[in-house]
Amino acid sequence: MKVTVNGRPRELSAGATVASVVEMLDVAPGARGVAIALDGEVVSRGRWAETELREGSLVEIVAAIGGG
Amino acid sequence: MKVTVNGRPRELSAGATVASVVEMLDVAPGARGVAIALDGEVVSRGRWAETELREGSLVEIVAAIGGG
Amino acid sequence: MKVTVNGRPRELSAGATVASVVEMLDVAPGARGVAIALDGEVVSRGRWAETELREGSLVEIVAAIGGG
Amino acid sequence: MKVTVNGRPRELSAGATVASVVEMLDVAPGARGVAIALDGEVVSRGRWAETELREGSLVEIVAAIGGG
Amino acid sequence: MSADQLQIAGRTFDSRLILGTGGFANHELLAQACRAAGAELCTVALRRLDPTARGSILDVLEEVGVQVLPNTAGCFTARDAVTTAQLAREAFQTDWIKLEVIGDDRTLLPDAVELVAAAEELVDAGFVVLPYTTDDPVLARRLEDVGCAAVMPLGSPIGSGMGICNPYNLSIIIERAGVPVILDAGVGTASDAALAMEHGCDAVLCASAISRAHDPAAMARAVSLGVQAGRLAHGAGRIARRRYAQASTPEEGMPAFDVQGVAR
Amino acid sequence: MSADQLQIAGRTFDSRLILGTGGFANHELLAQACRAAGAELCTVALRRLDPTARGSILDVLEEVGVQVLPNTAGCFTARDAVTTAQLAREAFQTDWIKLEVIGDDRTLLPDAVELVAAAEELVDAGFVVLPYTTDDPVLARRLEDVGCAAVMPLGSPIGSGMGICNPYNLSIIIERAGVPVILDAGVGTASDAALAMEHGCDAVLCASAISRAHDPAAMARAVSLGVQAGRLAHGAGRIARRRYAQASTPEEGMPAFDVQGVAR
Amino acid sequence: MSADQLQIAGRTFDSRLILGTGGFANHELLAQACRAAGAELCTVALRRLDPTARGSILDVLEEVGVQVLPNTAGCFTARDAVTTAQLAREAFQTDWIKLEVIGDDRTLLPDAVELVAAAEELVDAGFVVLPYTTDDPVLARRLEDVGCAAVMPLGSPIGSGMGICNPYNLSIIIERAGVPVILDAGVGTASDAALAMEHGCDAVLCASAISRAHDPAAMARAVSLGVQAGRLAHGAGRIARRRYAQASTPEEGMPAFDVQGVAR
Amino acid sequence: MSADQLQIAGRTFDSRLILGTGGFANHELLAQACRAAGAELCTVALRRLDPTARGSILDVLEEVGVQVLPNTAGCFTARDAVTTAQLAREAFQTDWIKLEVIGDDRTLLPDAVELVAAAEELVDAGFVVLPYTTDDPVLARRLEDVGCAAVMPLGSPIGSGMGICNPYNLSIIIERAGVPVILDAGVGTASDAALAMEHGCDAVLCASAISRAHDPAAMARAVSLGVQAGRLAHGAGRIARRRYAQASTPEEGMPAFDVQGVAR
Repeated sequence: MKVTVNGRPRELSAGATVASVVEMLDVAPGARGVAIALDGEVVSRGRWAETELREGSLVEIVAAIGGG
Repeated sequence: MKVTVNGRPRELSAGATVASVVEMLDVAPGARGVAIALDGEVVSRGRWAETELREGSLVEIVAAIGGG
Repeated sequence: MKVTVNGRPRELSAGATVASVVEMLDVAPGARGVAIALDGEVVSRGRWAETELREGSLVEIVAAIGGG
Repeated sequence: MKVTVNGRPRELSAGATVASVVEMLDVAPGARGVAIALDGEVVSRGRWAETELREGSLVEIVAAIGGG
Repeated sequence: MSADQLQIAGRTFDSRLILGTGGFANHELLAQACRAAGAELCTVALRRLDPTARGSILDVLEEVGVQVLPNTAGCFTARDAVTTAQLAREAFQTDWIKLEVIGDDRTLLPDAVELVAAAEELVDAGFVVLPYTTDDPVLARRLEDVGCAAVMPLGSPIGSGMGICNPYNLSIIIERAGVPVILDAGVGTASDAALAMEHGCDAVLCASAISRAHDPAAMARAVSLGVQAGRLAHGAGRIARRRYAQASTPEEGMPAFDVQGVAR
Repeated sequence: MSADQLQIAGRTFDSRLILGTGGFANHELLAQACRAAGAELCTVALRRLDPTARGSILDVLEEVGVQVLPNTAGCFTARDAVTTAQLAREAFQTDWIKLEVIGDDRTLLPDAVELVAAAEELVDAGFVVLPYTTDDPVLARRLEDVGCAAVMPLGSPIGSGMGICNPYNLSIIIERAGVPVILDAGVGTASDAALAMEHGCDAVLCASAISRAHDPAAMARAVSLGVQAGRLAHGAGRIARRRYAQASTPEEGMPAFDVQGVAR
Repeated sequence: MSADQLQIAGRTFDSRLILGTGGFANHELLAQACRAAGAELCTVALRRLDPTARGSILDVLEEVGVQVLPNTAGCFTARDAVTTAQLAREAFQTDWIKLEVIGDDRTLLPDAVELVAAAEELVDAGFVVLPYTTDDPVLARRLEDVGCAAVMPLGSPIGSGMGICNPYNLSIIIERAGVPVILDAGVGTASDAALAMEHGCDAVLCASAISRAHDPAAMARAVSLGVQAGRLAHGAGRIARRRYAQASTPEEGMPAFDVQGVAR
Repeated sequence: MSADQLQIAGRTFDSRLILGTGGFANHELLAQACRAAGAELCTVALRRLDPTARGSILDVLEEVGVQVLPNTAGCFTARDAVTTAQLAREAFQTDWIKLEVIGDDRTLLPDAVELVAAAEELVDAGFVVLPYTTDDPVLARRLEDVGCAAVMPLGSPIGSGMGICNPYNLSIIIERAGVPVILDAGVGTASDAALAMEHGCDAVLCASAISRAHDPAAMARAVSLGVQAGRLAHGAGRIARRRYAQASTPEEGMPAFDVQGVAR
């Protein structure tokens, strides 16, 4: 199915989860300062594995940077 | 009936209108820069005579002063 | 003799006066806003004709300009 | 003879010296931060004993204070 | 200067000084100040009718020949400001309203949130809204976006006479405004008004500085001249500021009076 | 305003703006600026005669009807300033001299020591001395004490357009001066001139701000209006500055639209 | 100074300088600046994960031993700011959020309306909200009223280095605040920070002035000393300003060296 | 900071804060302030000996371990200043003199003419002259030219606490000075001292701001920190001032939460 991850279109197999995306991006499982929003709602780390994406899902994976 | 005119309690006979209040206050009919709100709604001059007050009505009669 | 007029060396015949210098510079006799210093001392217009220069004299002829 | 010490008239015996004045004021001989002017001229400590006052002498004895 | 008119919502004015009518000791001083200022537009307020009051300020202003700009002074909520604006429309037969919604009775500073809400509602109700606002450029932009006919940022609090506390913010507002910018509040004397116009304001509103001056008519004239001076200067293209001097008198051609061996 | 004339050394002037004639692109612009400013007194300088020059500035000023105030611009020593003043007396048939003795060609700031020496000598020689000075109150007092007819403190360096860098010093000079105080140098635009007059200056001298503006005539008019505005404001008794607001609209008599149990 | 600790929402800090971590050329310079500033609290932001990035800023901050204050930099709406705050809570396991909702990408000034809405929503969601706000006292009061743990007014726009453009507004905010006031944005150098603390701010947040200085560690130390200096001065009771001088050296007891008839 | 020492006439100092000893309620408070300030050099004055006085200030200063810089406070003429300097040399066994020649007892401002005369005479007599001067760059240059070891321009009048009234003049003095520039007079609080150092002053002299503060020791420490902060900031290379904002948080990488057709 087609989803958008950090602004870029991605093709994922049906049943893909938030965790699949994390994996796809090579994010270390224990990476610090990382958080994810799926279609505008935060998905806590504990629910990455169980949360499935759907056609057209918008995934934002953010990390800490220097700022303000 | 009991109404409040410019903050002061007044006793009016049933059927009293906005015009009655104007009269009561000795406002010249053609007085300039005068406007009236009844229970928070403006009553245009043309409707003073026909607009009746009710028990507990709140009448505000305002006039122009120097300001701002 | 050698004199300096407004910073430039000039050769004048003996007996030359302040007036000769004025003439040499083509200054109209009645020119307005003009004054002359000879060796640091002002020479009033009335004395231009009688005031003689000497070897090495320093003549400054100034005129009005826009300023300050 | 009559002299003025720090603004006040004083009567001293003839032959009085700067040192006599210092003594008169009870200034400890080794007092720190003290200096003396006689008639507007500084008299260094070494010359206090030999420097004589004269009729009308003006003596200023100054000392250190907190300032500026 | 008639070539250089102030335009607000399709109306034009020769004078760029709007006079506030509050604080005058009596109607005569107000009339004198209006004339001295050459004012064409004056603000007025609404308060509970005082049956004992003799003569309306409207008669004075009519006699002087100035037009009226009602305000909503004293309102703390959008709701009260809207009702007051509707009363003003009825009382003065004008859609123009100087919108004031304050947040605080010690500073009389505008309440941004209530102000925007009131402005939006009044614009929708067909009013020509001139909002008294802070010097916040983002707020000024929001007010323009909701349809206000002008923005009236403060220089400093009403009646404080502190002039323009933050010229930077004022200039940012002016740079980006698509509607007239009228300095409102804070003017203490003529130079404050001149400065505001030099920054590029389209007009200045002045009340206390004139009405509470020792000589209101003289100060009215002074502020009016200040506004004209600032407007002209704004258009005349001022010289740049420079840290060092630039001679106004040419340096070349200086005479040299001294000469070796010349006795003086 | 003819009741409120500037008096210096027994001469009176209706205009409190003295125009410096340096920096104008041509004589026509100078003439326009003189008229726009309503100037009565203009400074001029002396430089080595240029035989190729066509037409004297004096003809222009005469035609416009302004009087001439010669200066000693460019002099670094008391000696040169005194000689230049004597030349000016001869050239312009006036005892009045705007005395300038500068210490430095980058700041063009006055040299206090040479200035006092020159002022003393010129006063003794019968000149009416108007010294260009710093904003140092002690120096201004000294110049008055040696007999100067006015003092001309700077607001900021000549041609810098930085306005009045130290209003505190200027106000101290004004408080204690027994002769007219004329702000000289630093004015960049009309509000600077208004501010100087509000501080209590008796007049303002302005050159570069006008002559080097994009539109000299417009700026001349602007500065002239600024001077008048500031003078009037100074006499009108401005309101005091206050940290908090003071309502210009009365607070009593506010209507109350809300009532328990009234549906809206 | 441990007796004089900063308290926010029940947490205490010995340092009153909060360091912004944006703008540093690299992590090493950031670490040096943290140490030089003696910072205990640093802001961080969230952006799309960059898979190529090596090493997290969190490791640097942990090593230095500072705590993290996430911000919502870059958000233009209450909605985005709230979502970003929720992401921050997840990413950094903290309820603290420096709330930024800007109205404009050239001035980066806060949008009052969106800011209040976001603050209200986040407070309800259990966040400890520290809002970046304008210097508008009424807005600051509103933010406190909706439950913010501190207010963070700007001195001037982010990164502008213009210091405190309107000290009057800042002091009004401080006088009336019931929560800590932290100057945010505008600091350009150490004296700006000292001034803010002298006005009575409880702390200062500084980013660009340090991270973009030629020598960030030196400037970090300078600003830190400035904050301490200003805090101490605020408590020490400064002398009043006076127009005239007051001698620091006693005037009595001056010797008089001159005397009639004494030759020198 | 020992690498960054102040050098005057061949002597070096670690501290860039010179403490004036006038105005302290008692010797104990003076001693505390000296320690809190970390002062190495303190000014002292001479007055007619008071036989009743108990204990010399010199004992206090010696115990604290600071060196003495005598002044000529209170002198109105070059002649008195020179005599006072000679007395000081005798009393304190030092050639160093802080030269003060004032023109006026209300402003205590220096008299330029007498000051230059006294400086010249004292330099010829072998003194190390540190003159208290106005902020006039030409006068400062003259004092350097006659051989002064430093120049000590005022920020504002002695004891006024008005800080630096004319930063422009101060910066011009600093740009062109070949000797140390020490801000003298006007400091009211720590940020004034920081600002002076940021402008490039080599040191600050502070008396009343400390001695007359409610808590002199705390203010001494505050001013000392302010001097250090300003010195460091001066060397750290501050960011430029800019009218518009510059984000400290990168703008790229902002997440986008909204998407067409996604229900929330």
